[in-house]
Amino acid sequence: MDTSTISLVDTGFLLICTAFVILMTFGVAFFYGGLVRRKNIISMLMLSFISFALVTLQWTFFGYSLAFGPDFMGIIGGLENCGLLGVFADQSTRNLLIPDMVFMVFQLAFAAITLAIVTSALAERVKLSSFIIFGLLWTTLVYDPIAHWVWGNGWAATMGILDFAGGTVVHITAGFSALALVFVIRNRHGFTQYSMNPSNIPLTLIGGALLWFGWFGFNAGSAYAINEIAVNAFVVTNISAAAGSLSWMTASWIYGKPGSLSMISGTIAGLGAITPAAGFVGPIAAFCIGTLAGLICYYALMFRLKQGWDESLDAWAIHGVGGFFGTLCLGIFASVTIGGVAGIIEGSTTQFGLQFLGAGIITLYAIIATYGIAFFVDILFGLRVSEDEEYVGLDLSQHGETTDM
Amino acid sequence: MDTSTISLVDTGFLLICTAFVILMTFGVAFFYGGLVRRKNIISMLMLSFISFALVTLQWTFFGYSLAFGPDFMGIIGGLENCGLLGVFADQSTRNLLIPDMVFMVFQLAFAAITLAIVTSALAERVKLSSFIIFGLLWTTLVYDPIAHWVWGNGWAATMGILDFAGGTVVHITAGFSALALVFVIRNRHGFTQYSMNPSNIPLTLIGGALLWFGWFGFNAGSAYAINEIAVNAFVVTNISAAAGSLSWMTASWIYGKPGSLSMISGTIAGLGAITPAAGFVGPIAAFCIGTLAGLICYYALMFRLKQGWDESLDAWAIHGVGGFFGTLCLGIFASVTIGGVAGIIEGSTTQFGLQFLGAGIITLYAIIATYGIAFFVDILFGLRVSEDEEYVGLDLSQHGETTDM
Amino acid sequence: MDTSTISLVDTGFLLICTAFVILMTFGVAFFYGGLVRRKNIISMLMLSFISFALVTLQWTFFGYSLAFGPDFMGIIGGLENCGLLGVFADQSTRNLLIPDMVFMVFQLAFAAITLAIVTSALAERVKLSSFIIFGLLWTTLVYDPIAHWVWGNGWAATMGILDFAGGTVVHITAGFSALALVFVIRNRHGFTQYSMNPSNIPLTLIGGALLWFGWFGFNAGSAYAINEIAVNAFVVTNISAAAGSLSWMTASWIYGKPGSLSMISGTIAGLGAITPAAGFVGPIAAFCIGTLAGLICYYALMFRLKQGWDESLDAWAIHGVGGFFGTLCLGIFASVTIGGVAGIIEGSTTQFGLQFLGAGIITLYAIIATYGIAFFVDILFGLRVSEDEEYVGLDLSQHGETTDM
Amino acid sequence: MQKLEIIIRPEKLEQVKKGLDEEGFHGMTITDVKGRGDQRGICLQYRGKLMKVDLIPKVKLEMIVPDEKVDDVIRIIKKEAYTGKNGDGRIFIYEVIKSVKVRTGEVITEW
Amino acid sequence: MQKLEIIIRPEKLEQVKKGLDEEGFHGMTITDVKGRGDQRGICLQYRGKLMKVDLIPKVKLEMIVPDEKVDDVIRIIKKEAYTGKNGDGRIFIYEVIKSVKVRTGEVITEW
Amino acid sequence: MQKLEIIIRPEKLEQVKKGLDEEGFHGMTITDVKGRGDQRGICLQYRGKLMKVDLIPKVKLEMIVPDEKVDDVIRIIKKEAYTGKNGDGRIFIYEVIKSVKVRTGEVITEW
Ligand SMILES: Nc1ncnc2c1ncn2[C@@H]1O[C@H](COP(=O)(O)OP(=O)(O)O)[C@@H](O)[C@H]1O
Ligand SMILES: Nc1ncnc2c1ncn2[C@@H]1O[C@H](COP(=O)(O)OP(=O)(O)O)[C@@H](O)[C@H]1O
Ligand SMILES: Nc1ncnc2c1ncn2[C@@H]1O[C@H](COP(=O)(O)OP(=O)(O)O)[C@@H](O)[C@H]1O
Repeated sequence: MDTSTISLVDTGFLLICTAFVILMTFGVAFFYGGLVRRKNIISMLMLSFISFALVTLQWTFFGYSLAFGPDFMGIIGGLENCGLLGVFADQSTRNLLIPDMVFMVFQLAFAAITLAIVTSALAERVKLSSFIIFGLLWTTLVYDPIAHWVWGNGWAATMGILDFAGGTVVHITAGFSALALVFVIRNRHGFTQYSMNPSNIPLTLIGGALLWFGWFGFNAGSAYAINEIAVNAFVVTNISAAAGSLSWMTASWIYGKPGSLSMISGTIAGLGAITPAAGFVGPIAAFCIGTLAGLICYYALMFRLKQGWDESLDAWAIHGVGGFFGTLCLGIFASVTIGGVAGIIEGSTTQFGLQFLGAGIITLYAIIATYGIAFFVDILFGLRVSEDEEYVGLDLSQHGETTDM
Repeated sequence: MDTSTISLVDTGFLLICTAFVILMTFGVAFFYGGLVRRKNIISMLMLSFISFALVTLQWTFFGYSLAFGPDFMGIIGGLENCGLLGVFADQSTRNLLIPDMVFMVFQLAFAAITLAIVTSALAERVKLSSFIIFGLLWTTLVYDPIAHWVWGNGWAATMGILDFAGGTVVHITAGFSALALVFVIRNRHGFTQYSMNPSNIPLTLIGGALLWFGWFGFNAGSAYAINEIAVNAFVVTNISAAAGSLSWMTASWIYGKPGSLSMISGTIAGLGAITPAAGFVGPIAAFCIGTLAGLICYYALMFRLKQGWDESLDAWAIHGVGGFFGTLCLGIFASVTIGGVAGIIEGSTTQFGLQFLGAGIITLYAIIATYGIAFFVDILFGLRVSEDEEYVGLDLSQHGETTDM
Repeated sequence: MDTSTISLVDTGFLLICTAFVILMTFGVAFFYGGLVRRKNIISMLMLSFISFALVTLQWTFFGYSLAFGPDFMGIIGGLENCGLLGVFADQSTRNLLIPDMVFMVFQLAFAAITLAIVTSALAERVKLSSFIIFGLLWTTLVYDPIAHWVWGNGWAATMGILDFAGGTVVHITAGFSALALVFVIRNRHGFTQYSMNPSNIPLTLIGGALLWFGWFGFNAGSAYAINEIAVNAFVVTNISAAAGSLSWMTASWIYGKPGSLSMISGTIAGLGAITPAAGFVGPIAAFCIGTLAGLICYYALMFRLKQGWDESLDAWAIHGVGGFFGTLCLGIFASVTIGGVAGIIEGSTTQFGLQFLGAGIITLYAIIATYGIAFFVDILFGLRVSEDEEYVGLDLSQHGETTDM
Repeated sequence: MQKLEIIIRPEKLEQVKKGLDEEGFHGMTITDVKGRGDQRGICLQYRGKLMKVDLIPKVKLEMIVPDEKVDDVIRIIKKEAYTGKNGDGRIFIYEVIKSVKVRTGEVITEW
Repeated sequence: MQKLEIIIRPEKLEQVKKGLDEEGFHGMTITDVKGRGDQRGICLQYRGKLMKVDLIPKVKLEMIVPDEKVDDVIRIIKKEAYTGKNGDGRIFIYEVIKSVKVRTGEVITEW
Repeated sequence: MQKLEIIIRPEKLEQVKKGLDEEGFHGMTITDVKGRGDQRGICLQYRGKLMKVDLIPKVKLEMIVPDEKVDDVIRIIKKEAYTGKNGDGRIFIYEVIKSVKVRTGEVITEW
């Protein structure tokens, strides 16, 4: 190691955090898997596993280079780092205390989980081969540019738009892309006609637990070092998650019963919302952000149901809306003493304006680009299985497998 | 970071350990969830998740301050740190090498899991709203003071009573509180009349695996640094867990068949018992502690069954008895070369006497205070659901959800 | 800590990695548990849990000493470290930057998982008591010597045979031992006559996720320090896993449908194959190794099915063949700039020859010694349950438990 | 007194139950089953090859009703369980000799 | 030869089985079912509103016995499955035409 | 028209289905059940003590067939479900009054 540019302790910390974030993609698998009908559990699980494998290779061969290679006009990275060429395992060229290779693999985990979150909109009806094509295109044309804009010295970074750990890059991108997808792939047969109750809530809670756990790596790791920012991020992440869990649960209690899915959806809402702000706000702000995120995302879910949009597992309502809200919250609650940036509460509206602009443009881009890609894949290959295959279930029709569980 | 008081490597280590301990509360969820009847799985899972969310907020707003704020007469902490005011993310005021904020969040995980363990006594019959009230009161009035006494410069600490990682504060407190609760909430309908077999042993083993894994953070992290104490704690924790697994399994083999629940209960018994002593005893002592804990807790469970106490998931027999036994073991097996303290085997009975006194008083306090709180909550709000709700199952009656699994 | 020989940051890193590897043994439990019929799930889970507990004690009392005690003629370690005597928690006598005690517990996790992998061949028919005897003998007579030869200054190490993280010691040993076992314990009743479909694929995927996660500790930790080797190992491990997942899935797609079990088997194949080479090859080589491993192991599985060998859960086809292939790959793809060793591609065939020799001898030893031990245990105690017990299922007949799940 | 064994699509259960409720038919016993009819399940195209999925999940309702109510139940089922596609289900009808209520001990032979 | 279809509470299964064993009734087939009787399941109070939980889990025992033993079985069930509360269950009785034992090929028509 | 209630070993299901298919019997409803026959399940030795495992998992096939086909089905089952060991299963046969096809409304009384 070139210990003049590298800190060993930060490198070790980031490696562990990376493993945590990688576990989260599997967490998404279990979270989503428990929410579908039994005949589609295996299919739902596989979409996340495949997302992870696929993005790993894409990232290795060219995705990382597109996102973090030398900047081209603020829009996209160059191809210099394709095949991880010139990505050093023992030195840093990125002004960080960790080797470039560690940065690369940490970012890989983010790219992968984003695609996994998007599969919410494809639940119980996507054709596997088309998903693979869509996934490759989407990561390349939607995720990689957005990651470049915000974190790879692209236009958003240049303008000063901030996203601590992915509220914009990961959650807005995934959530609004999922929404756009629904308008191409359309609703599941029988949606709104008969109930499509989750078949395995314990599995969903296993996923939720892994997500909560992994999120510490996601947010604390995004400080790229062990320092007060990482410590703060760790603590506020937990507070927001807890606040979101209880506020969503309470909201649904008022209208009916406090289900476990309310609670765990609130957790993810709280986590998604604190993500962009975790390095900039303190504990009490985190409590406010989590509580509000739980409520807002709850109403977003109600709204989507009323619209009859079958964005089946609520990537939009939870990640999309939560991430958008959190990105704004950075502009509201940011505290100079914590992250060096002032929000509205400390009297400055500049950052809020920037956040709003950034989130807005990226939301639009995600929607339009995803719609385009999905439309194209649908025309050429068909995004959706046949009605009979859907009826029989994707486990059997796509994978030839079933589960007793 | 103020690197004159802070060690970065220890800070990073503690952050990771904290995530491990947080995962344990979910481990308790799955462990307990698999042990109840299918109609109550979701409810049982939720009790742990809610415990974690609830205690997170309680700890943030005032719990931490009560436990670890400036000492008031050895009994309780002051309110100076409410809302995490004055809890630094970048320096240490506690004579540790990690920032106060990291200490705070590590301790948060301990407070949360303790409440989760207590839910054993509430299994399959508690009213959700009353649990929330009870949980808040219990953490505030039982857990926080005890944590203060032992770890927050309270009277027990002053006297020299030792508890390395929570055998007293976590396991005795949780186990005996659970026992006391049973005498207020009383047995489940049909208890002793018909079998209430666990419905999902694989889920319990998932929980057990997460607990075993997380316990390394629990015990090694309790050294608050990477040093020989942490290394020793890590190793002896594992040995005691293994010894407990095999000894309980063997005991139940002698009387019948070696079930997986015998084995995994033995694991937790071994882990609970080594917890207070992990910084003070060596590998061979750990083997003895684990083996004996497995046997003693096994007989404790038999005893409770004979008494007809429906402490449903055995927090008392495993955590309570195991933690008590382990607290005494510190006084027996402690070795000067390892932790600087001598036990009976090295010829000194002083520490044993202290341990006995401390464990005794705290046991009594936990029983009496918990009984009082539960009694009060029961009178005012009713701790228990109606008989019909219990019959239908708490998943449906409290949460409006069901699971196929 | 004796900080003249010890690095705190590496010690902390290795402790965390050890916890990761310990989690993997439970990962094997869930992976295997989901693959058997419902009546044997608990039994299958327990075999791994018991393996871990058993090897923990064996290792503590004498296994570590046999494997890593002072070398005796290149064949076995001496008994000087029995009971962990002379294994320091605060200094290193092994030319590593971590205390001997940390090295001991990291290696313990490897010894334990190896036995757990072997249980594949015993699935759904082994007698519990005989397994315990077999397991003790096998770890002592097969695993410990092999670990000594390769990693404990034995003959293989002296000759220059390389195994970065256990492709030979763990995967070849486990896989070929499992194969040998089948010829003693023989096929399950009804094998090839009626389908024995996996009953709980989600559980298998939970296991797979934990394995993928833990493997980062397995391989990166095998650098015994935070350095460029660890970073490289982390990255290539992930790439090979992803490549294996997709290549096996594709292969099975060509002949039928792309099942989730194809995908996750490919993951393990990719992970097993990269293990011996992770410190010596770069990303592109890792992609090739993973891809080829997925294909080769797929055909190995087909081959075993055609032979009618009931090596039930494919430890041989995946770990054995994958590990063997990976051990050779080190001799093919090794790059001087990464690990200081040149493979065939860089023009040197020496290392390849050594690898072939080492893998060959160890394969033979594992097969012969395991066959002998199993034969002996079978004659004396009977390895297998009665036909009726097998029919009823091992959960009930061996453990007196059942699961709804 | 007759028993109707009614096999329907699981997703139609709610609707069928509602239809029955409205006309006062409450007593029923429900079992998860799998089944195939004469058209042998569902036939999927898979890369040019045919793949038969027989044994589709179904729900079996058993209802014991007085002789004169049998036709009412049949009518309701035919209406509520109907989609018009293969697999809509069947009703099989049997004679019941006697019915006993455990709680009251009441025995019904004519109903 | 008649078939008794016995629907009881799951938690009473052990006791019922024991009662049957004692009088020499061994053969039986058991299915997990859900059901509701005429009182339409269980009615819970929830914040002033009523909430019906119909389709409570039950266990169905099927027993084929000789005509003259039917009343013995009914008697045992009425005793062992009884709690006195709603939901204790029902027994429905059918005629069996013929029974074949696969292993021996033995056919019973009169029993 | 009669109903055959066929109880077999789960591991024989594939083979039985194949045998039925070959002779053109497609319609069937399948339920997972547990059962014991007169020999009261399986008896295991455990450290000198006996341990009874009753309630072994079985599969129940229900098939409604025309009267004249009943014997064909019995013959097939006796052949395909046979192992010769305890627990091979039973067939119980009942009279069906009427059958209704939900999709077409078609009613069959004589078959
Ligand atoms: N001959 C039969 N015997 C027993 N069950 C049958 C028979 N025919 C159909 N069924 C049951 O009825 C269900 C629906 O039958 P199906 O033929 O698919 O309906 P439809 O003919 O109206 O399309 C089947 O899944 C099966 O469970
Ligand atoms: N008319 C019916 N048809 C079919 N099954 C019935 C009928 N009435 C009751 N059952 C079955 O019997 C079970 C017990 O009936 P229930 O009415 O609750 O008993 P009780 O009247 O003794 O309280 C129900 O759950 C249901 O499975
Ligand atoms: N008298 C009975 N009533 C109901 N079901 C029965 C009866 N006898 C047997 N069965 C069912 O048939 C299955 C097979 O019966 P069994 O006696 O084991 O077969 P065999 O006598 O051919 O060995 C049992 O598991 C049970 O489900």
